[in-house]
Amino acid sequence: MSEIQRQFDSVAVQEADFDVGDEIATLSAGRADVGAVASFVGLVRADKLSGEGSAVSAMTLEHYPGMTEKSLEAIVTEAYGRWSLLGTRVIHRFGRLVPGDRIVFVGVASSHRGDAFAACEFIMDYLKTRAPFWKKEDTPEGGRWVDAREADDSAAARWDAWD
Amino acid sequence: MSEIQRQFDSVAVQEADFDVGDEIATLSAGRADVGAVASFVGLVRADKLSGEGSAVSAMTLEHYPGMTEKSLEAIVTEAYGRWSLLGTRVIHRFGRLVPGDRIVFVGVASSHRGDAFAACEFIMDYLKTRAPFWKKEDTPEGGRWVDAREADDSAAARWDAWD
Amino acid sequence: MSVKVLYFANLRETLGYSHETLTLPAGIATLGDLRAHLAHRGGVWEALGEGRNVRAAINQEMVGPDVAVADRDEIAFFPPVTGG
Amino acid sequence: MSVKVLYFANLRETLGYSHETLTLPAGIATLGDLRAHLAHRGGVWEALGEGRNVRAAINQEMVGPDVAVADRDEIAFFPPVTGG
Repeated sequence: MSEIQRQFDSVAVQEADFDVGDEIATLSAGRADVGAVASFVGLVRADKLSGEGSAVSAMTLEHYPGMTEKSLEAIVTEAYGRWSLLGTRVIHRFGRLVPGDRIVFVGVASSHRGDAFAACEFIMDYLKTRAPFWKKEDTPEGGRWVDAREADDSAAARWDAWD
Repeated sequence: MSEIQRQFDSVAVQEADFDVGDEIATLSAGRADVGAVASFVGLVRADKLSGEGSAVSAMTLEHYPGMTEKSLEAIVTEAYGRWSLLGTRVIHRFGRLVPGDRIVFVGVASSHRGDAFAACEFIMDYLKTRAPFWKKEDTPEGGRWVDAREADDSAAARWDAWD
Repeated sequence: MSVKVLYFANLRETLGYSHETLTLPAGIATLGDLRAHLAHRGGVWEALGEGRNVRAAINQEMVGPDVAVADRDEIAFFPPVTGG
Repeated sequence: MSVKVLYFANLRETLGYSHETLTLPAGIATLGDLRAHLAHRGGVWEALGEGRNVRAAINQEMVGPDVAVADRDEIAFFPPVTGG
């Protein structure tokens, strides 16, 4: 299996939850060249998710089927071009989620920790600004679409200076 | 339980392996304010672990009992002072390990991913230069103490500029 | 020239459409032209007007307003993304 | 003044000691003084000599050569750490 194919198999957009321990273990399973696995789990927070005051009782994640996968694959390919990586895994859920539920997983395997950390954070930052997902929160006042955060744009823009 | 006590309970130095999925889940279990868990797993590589050419068949991690725990606690306390964190977990193994074995786990929970990523990488960088562990590799040519990497000193020094 | 247009999230709710198939009148060459054409319908469609924070994709790739539209393209309009 | 001295990793192997209890002669005030005193034993102990890459801790805290040594201190000498 070529490096390119491996990258693309590594992206999943699904309603189901995932097993974080399994995903991290799979990134180094059966190989002795992986020295570092950096990973990230994003979860639904109950408090002030979009910066306002209301408690969130649930949220629904809408996405653009087809484009979500393509955009995540593009982000991962970009990461492979920037760092020396041995494996990646990106899982993003959609549908109805409640506080404490996992939303997203990003795992990156590399020989050295610097590459693994940088690529993992890069993928998250780009995913936040480029992958077509939209959150709608259930609050006591009714449904509320989450506004995009400027902080996410500037987090993603940091990486552009590297070009 | 105070914040300070929680930090100190979060450090473990042990021979036994650990369950990565459990450790990450514990960092957000039962709370709805954690939006981000960044984590790192370090593993034994078989290839050129210390930059030389020989394959590594096993390694033994020696440590300074008492000081290891104290130094890890100091690193975690430093991280709490720099970022807004909701939980941390640091596990470092000692004894005999073979390629593919987990050596170290660092997990950091926060409301936002920026703090979680930064603190996780900071703890790893400081652990690499301050925690009293020493690796001795078994190679076809016999035992070999791993030399400290200058890259680790400069990785840790990055954070000093923030003071 | 016929294109498929998709709408997502609050834009989908505001417009009351998730998708439509459009035969484009002459003079619509770019994504920006198409957006202006749709906003010109008035009423709820002003949500696509100039100054509104709307992103767009052609064939599932996010692009800017100057990109040309071609026959059978899949075009999508949506608010800034909020996943992750 | 009596102190406990610990040695780790390749330093422990080179010296052939993991620890010793030492009654310090007069004139040893700092960690640097103690290190020079030990290196002065000659032979393998030159591994503690000036220019060798040795780190040290007093009471389990890494410190520099100018820090004062006190009665009953636990002092450790070791190479740069390589954990993680």
